[in-house]
Amino acid sequence: MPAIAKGAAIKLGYVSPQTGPLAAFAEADKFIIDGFLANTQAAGLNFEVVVKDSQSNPNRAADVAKELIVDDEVNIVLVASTPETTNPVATTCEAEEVPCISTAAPWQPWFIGQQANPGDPSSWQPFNHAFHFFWGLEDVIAVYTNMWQQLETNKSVGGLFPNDGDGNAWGDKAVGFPPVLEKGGYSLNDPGRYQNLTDDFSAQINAFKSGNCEIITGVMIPPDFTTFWNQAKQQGFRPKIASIGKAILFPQAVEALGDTGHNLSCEVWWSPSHPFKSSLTGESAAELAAGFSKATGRPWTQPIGFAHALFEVAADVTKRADPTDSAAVVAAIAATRLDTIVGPVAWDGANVPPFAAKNIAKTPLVGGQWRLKDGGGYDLVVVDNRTAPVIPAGGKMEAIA
Amino acid sequence: MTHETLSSSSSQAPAAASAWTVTTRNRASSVAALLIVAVLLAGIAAPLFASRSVLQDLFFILTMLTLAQCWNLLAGYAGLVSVGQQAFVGFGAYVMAASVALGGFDPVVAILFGGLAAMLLSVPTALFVFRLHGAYFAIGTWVIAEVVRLLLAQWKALGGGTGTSLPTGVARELPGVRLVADWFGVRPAQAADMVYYWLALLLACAAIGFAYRLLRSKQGLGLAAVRDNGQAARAVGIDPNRIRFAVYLAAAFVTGLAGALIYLQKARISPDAAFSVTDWTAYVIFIVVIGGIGTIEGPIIGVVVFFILRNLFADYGSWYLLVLGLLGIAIMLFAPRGLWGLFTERTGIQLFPVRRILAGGPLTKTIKGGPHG
Amino acid sequence: MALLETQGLTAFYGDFQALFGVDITLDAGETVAIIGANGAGKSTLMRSMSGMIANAAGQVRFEEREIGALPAPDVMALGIAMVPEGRKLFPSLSVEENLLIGRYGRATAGAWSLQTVYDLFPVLKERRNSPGTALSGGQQQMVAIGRALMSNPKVLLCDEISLGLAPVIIRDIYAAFPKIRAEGASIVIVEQDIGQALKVADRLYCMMEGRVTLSGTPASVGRDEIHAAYFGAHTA
Amino acid sequence: MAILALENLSKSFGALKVADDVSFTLEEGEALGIIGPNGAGKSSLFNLINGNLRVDSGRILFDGADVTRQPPMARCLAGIGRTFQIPQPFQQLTVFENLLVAAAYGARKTEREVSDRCADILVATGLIARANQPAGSLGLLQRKRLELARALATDPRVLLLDEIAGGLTEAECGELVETIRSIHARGTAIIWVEHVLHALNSVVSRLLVLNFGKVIGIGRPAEIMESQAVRQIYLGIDV
Amino acid sequence: MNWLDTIVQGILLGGLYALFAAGLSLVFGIMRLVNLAHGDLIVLAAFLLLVLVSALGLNPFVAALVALPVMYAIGWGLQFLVLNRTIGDDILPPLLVTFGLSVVIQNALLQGFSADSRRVPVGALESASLQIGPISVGTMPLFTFLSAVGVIVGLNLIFYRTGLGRAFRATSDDRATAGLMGIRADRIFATATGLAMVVVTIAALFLGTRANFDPTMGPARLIYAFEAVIIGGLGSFWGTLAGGVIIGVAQTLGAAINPEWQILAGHLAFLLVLLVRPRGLFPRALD
Ligand SMILES: Nc1ncnc2c1ncn2[C@@H]1O[C@H](COP(=O)(O)OP(=O)(O)OP(=O)(O)O)[C@@H](O)[C@H]1O
Ligand SMILES: Nc1ncnc2c1ncn2[C@@H]1O[C@H](COP(=O)(O)OP(=O)(O)OP(=O)(O)O)[C@@H](O)[C@H]1O
Ligand SMILES: [Mg+2]
Ligand SMILES: [Mg+2]
Repeated sequence: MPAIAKGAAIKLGYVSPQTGPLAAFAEADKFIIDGFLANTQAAGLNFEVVVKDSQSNPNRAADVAKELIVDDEVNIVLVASTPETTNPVATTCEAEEVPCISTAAPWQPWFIGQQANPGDPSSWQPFNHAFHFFWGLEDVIAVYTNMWQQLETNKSVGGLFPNDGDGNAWGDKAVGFPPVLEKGGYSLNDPGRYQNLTDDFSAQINAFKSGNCEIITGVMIPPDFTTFWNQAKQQGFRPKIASIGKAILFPQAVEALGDTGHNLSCEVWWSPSHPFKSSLTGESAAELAAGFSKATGRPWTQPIGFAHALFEVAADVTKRADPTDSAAVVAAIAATRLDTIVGPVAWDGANVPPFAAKNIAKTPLVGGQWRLKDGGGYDLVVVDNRTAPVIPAGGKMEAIA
Repeated sequence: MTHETLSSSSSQAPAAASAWTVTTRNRASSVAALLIVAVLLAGIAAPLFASRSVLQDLFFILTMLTLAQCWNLLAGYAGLVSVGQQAFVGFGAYVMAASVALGGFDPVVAILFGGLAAMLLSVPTALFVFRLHGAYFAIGTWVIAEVVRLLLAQWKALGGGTGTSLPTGVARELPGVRLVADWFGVRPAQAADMVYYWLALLLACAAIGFAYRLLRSKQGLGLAAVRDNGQAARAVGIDPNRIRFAVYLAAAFVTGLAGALIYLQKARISPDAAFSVTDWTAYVIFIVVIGGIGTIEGPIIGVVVFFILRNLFADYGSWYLLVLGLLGIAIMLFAPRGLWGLFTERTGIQLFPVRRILAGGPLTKTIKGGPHG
Repeated sequence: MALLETQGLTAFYGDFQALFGVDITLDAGETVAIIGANGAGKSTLMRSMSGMIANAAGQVRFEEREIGALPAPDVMALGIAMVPEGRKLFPSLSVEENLLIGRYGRATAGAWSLQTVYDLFPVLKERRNSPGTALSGGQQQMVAIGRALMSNPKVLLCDEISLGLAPVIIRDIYAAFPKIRAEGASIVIVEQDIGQALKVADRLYCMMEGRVTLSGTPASVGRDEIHAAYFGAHTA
Repeated sequence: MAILALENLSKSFGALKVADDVSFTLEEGEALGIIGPNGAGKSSLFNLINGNLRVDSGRILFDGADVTRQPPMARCLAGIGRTFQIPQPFQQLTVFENLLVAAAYGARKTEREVSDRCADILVATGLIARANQPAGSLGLLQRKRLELARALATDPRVLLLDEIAGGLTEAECGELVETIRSIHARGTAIIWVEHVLHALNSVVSRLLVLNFGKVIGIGRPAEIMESQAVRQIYLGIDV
Repeated sequence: MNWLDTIVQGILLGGLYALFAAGLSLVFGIMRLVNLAHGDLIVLAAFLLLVLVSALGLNPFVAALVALPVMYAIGWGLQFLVLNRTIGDDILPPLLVTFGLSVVIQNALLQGFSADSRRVPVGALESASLQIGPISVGTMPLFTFLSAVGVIVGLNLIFYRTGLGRAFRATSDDRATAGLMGIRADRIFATATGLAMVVVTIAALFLGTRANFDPTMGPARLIYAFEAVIIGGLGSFWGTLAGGVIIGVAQTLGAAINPEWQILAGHLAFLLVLLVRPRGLFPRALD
């Protein structure tokens, strides 16, 4: 372990949206980083983490990434949560030739979104310094269709994709939902990309009604989904299934729907029932979640596991390479084979198309449904694990009343 | 009050003509001219001794200063309070990105394209918003910027709403980067920073120089007249729209250049970022007003204050913005003419004087008081 | 007993001193004229008395009460109404609303009401619904006077009341003065037209460069004296 | 030859006619006075002549050319200068700069070329002591002088004066009359709207009476002042 | 009957925008104050409602009644203590101060309530609807629209039929001269802003029950509110309602063609109206 031999601290830079509209994603950052530092210190390792806030603003994200590299001279940049933060940071690291590990954004918006011409796959280039671990659209599609198969439907799907990083990727005619759904025998009714913070979804509702859609899917921000869902009810549109990304990721968002959140379904990246352990602390997923709730008094959320895993990977990489030698660090990242709290992470190209094989590592994904608890509040129950059987299912898919 | 007929003036006798002198210069401004030259030389040489992080800060300061001077030209001199300058930042940036990423142009050429495109955009924009006045104008420009943002968010080849990154090698293709890297023996990324910095310095100096020249010209005086009273300006032969149009176009051009340069340096562009009303207009307004609107010096002071605040508080999350907001309110309430205004009121010093002072004749004896009377 | 009086009144615009210790008095039922060359400080004096500008030093007393520190609305509520220089009608209010707004801060009952103001200036009744500023200058001056009367003031301050008016209207307006006085208001007028001023005033003050240089009754002061007071002894 | 000719000019605001078939000509170098009750449409007539208001019908000829559709700045450049009844100074510019800008644009010259003339005009209009102060700090009457000075600076061939003598003392009024006379003596044609009749009549050679937008009389001042209509509607002298 | 439905939904949406805009219109019309914090004030009011509903267990409509005087007081104080100092011919000082205020409110709410998106629950009313012929009209959207009409009628009465309204207009024309009429301009302005905050509270009620809100979502709606005010013409409340409806209908029609055009269509409608009528549909006679 060369760095420690020298006695100098290993400097990690970390960027996440701690304030602004995406702040919920970074809610656990302080808890995770405190835990990480305490743990590594106990193990005799000398880490320093420089934390920067992207303020949910892509301009700011690029600026702070530059600051980390130029002012703080960090050895590795870590970045998490939504393309609005991960992409500018990764782009900056790539230009500055500084190793970057990124997570918590589906890999297509991350990878394709950083290409000079996203519309032309033949022009896409792999990155030399930026690496990303998370799942991809193919996973969420598989999870959703698996869930849908559990119920009897007419296979007519309504799509709600906004014109943002996630929405464009999900709705993409080549790499998004449309081709896969078609293959699976589903018909997709996609009225088009709407802008975020839209106040009226009657156009979509009319389209879904006339297309007789029994399934609704999409990747929406919470206010938009609430607007849509209410308006749908008011207009008498009642699908059997609604599988929505992003909007119902956090329990608070589901609770904001009142009783109408029951049996909404979503992808599950991580939960306390995931059977994985931290390579740093040995804690189980359940223990990590409980620790967070205890320390902050807030319910667990999915990004916690990924924030933790990000630091696991960083710790692992610095064990295997001199942190001051960026080429060595990059090589070490590429060679990672680590079992983390979100599952195994390895940039081995498994289940990734060749163009992205170098930079993308995939983590398991399952499907879940929000169930109204007796005393109020919601539970997220894993209802489909065919994509990752190691993760236990807690129930079966149910239709919305 | 002695009465005199106009006959002497009508003949324009040379003797009478030599009795009067008109100056704008004062002692402070002559000293300032020296100071400015010194600062400029130091600025040009800065990359030789400053660290990368300082260069980046300076790049930020200089580009914001350019934007601030442009906005000041519009609001402070032409009375055009635009809340839509982000349209030109974003459009310039997008055209630059398209030229580089899709057209394969040289980045410096692409910056010029960005500026020209912003100027082109400003023509129809001006035709529309010049029919509006005051707050209507402000909101009109804002809406147009939104429209441009929404339209560019449909440009799928540049990533739609997601945005896109410039090709990774672009910084290294910047003319001179390789040369600088070789000469100074630095990494290409650092050499690129140096070139960006010089471009930003050039742009900022050009913006200030242009503004100052304009203000000291007949057109500058006409602009002030139009701002003060459009109807009276027309009655003395000034065409308000023509003069404003010219300024609007020029400001759009420079703003577009600045936008293109900023995003070339950031290497990543998305509609929400490039058309951010907060980053490219609200902060710019903040800078100008804090420093002192309607002066060349104001934006310079303002940008420095803004930069210091940003660095002091940036790591305090939402507290930073909270403090920034409170400070903006406080300065506006207690020093409405900005920090520079406060300073000139006390001292009478102006680094870039534009006021035409009449002297000579009977005036030499009777006139008292500072430049503001 | 003086109804309204100033003592040692001093006022500034920024660094520029516009009044230097002005003393004037207005007795109940009296009409006082203030004359002087332009820039002498007449309007400034009126503004000081009506609370529009703050006095740097000195006193303004109304009914034995110090009012120098009061802002304009409070002064108005006590019964001092002003017809400002340049009419200053409200463009978004109709003629009638312009009149009605005159009693916003002081709705005392008295001789003056919409009806009596319309009687005084019949042309206003015809244009009662048009915007105040769509009137000609003279009509606007009538509205401005009517507006001040609507509060049934004890003191009416009129600044340059005949400025820009056709002779027939000046005549009408000055013809209204006896009526205004008869209804119980004391009047201070600022007037350049010395002839007019001397006709209606009980007493007059002449100002020059921020100071009162002459005072007396129309009968007691001669034209030469006034001329001297205007331009100072050296040019007299 | 007529420098300015108005042909059947009409203008109304809704039901209110401010110019009703107005026709008259102004000879080169002539001084014409306009009187009329308040609201007769005198200032509106100026606004029509200088282009601030658009005519409803009729034509305006300046120096033989039809300027009816031209914007105010073009008419100023052609040689129509005016003052505003309610002064409209460029508040933040100094008094001198007010003149400078008017002269530079209105006479299409460079600042340098016009600066001496501007200074001389300031002397002639008694504003020289205020030359370097912001116009916003002037009192009302000084603003009126500035109006005159600024209009002069544009080097007009026809000068429209809207009530600039109101509120002057006798002596000041005399000075003003002298100034206007000397402007007139240089060959500038003048139209002067004024209620101060003795001043007006000591300058103008013809007088035009306007009432409800209609020309009800035009002729030598003495004749006009004696006419019954003027005595009734304007002077208020009962006959 | 899709077109009819689209238009009806657009009109209802316009009601919401008009409600956002009405308070702005009042403040803008009287003080020429471009209040960039208006959207944030609506969000602030929504959080106030949320607190009242969740902490005291009040029905949202009752909570709104409780919140009205509180918001009135906040508006009054804000205007009296802060904004009054910025009012003048220049539109910049208020622009900057309210922008600062917007930043302050957002971040203070973030500190206090975190970035979570919240909602004021109204139970079954949320998804209730009326079937009118072939069209189903949401009960809450209908309420929203009717409230907007009510607010507009009320503001019109106050503005054009009362002494207070005259004082509003007089002060808006000329502060100094209004003082001579016995009008205390600073209090009149404070009253106007207080009144605007009452409207803001009503807007917040319908915003908070309609969809999620979080501390940062104010500015996104602000631009529509401004558009509604300007389309309508300065000082015309009915114009503001018309403006809101025009934007709402343009948005739903645009979305019916393609959701990509939804927001764009609203903006384009705004630009189109101004192209034809630069001072809005119903401008006041003199401005
Ligand atoms: N707002 C102001 N700012 C600065 N100076 C002012 C202001 N108003 C008036 N003055 C100056 O104060 C002096 C007195 O002005 P004031 O208006 O009281 O004179 P006045 O006697 O009413 O003259 P006029 O006959 O022109 O109305 C003048 O020299 C004038 O220039
Ligand atoms: N913009 C306008 N809109 C409507 N009416 C107007 C407008 N401007 C002027 N008027 C009306 O036109 C008539 C003529 O006004 P104008 O100002 O021309 O009168 P004037 O002869 O100059 O009067 P004065 O001697 O009082 O200045 C007046 O009744 C006035 O109310
Ligand atoms: Mg005066
Ligand atoms: Mg007139």
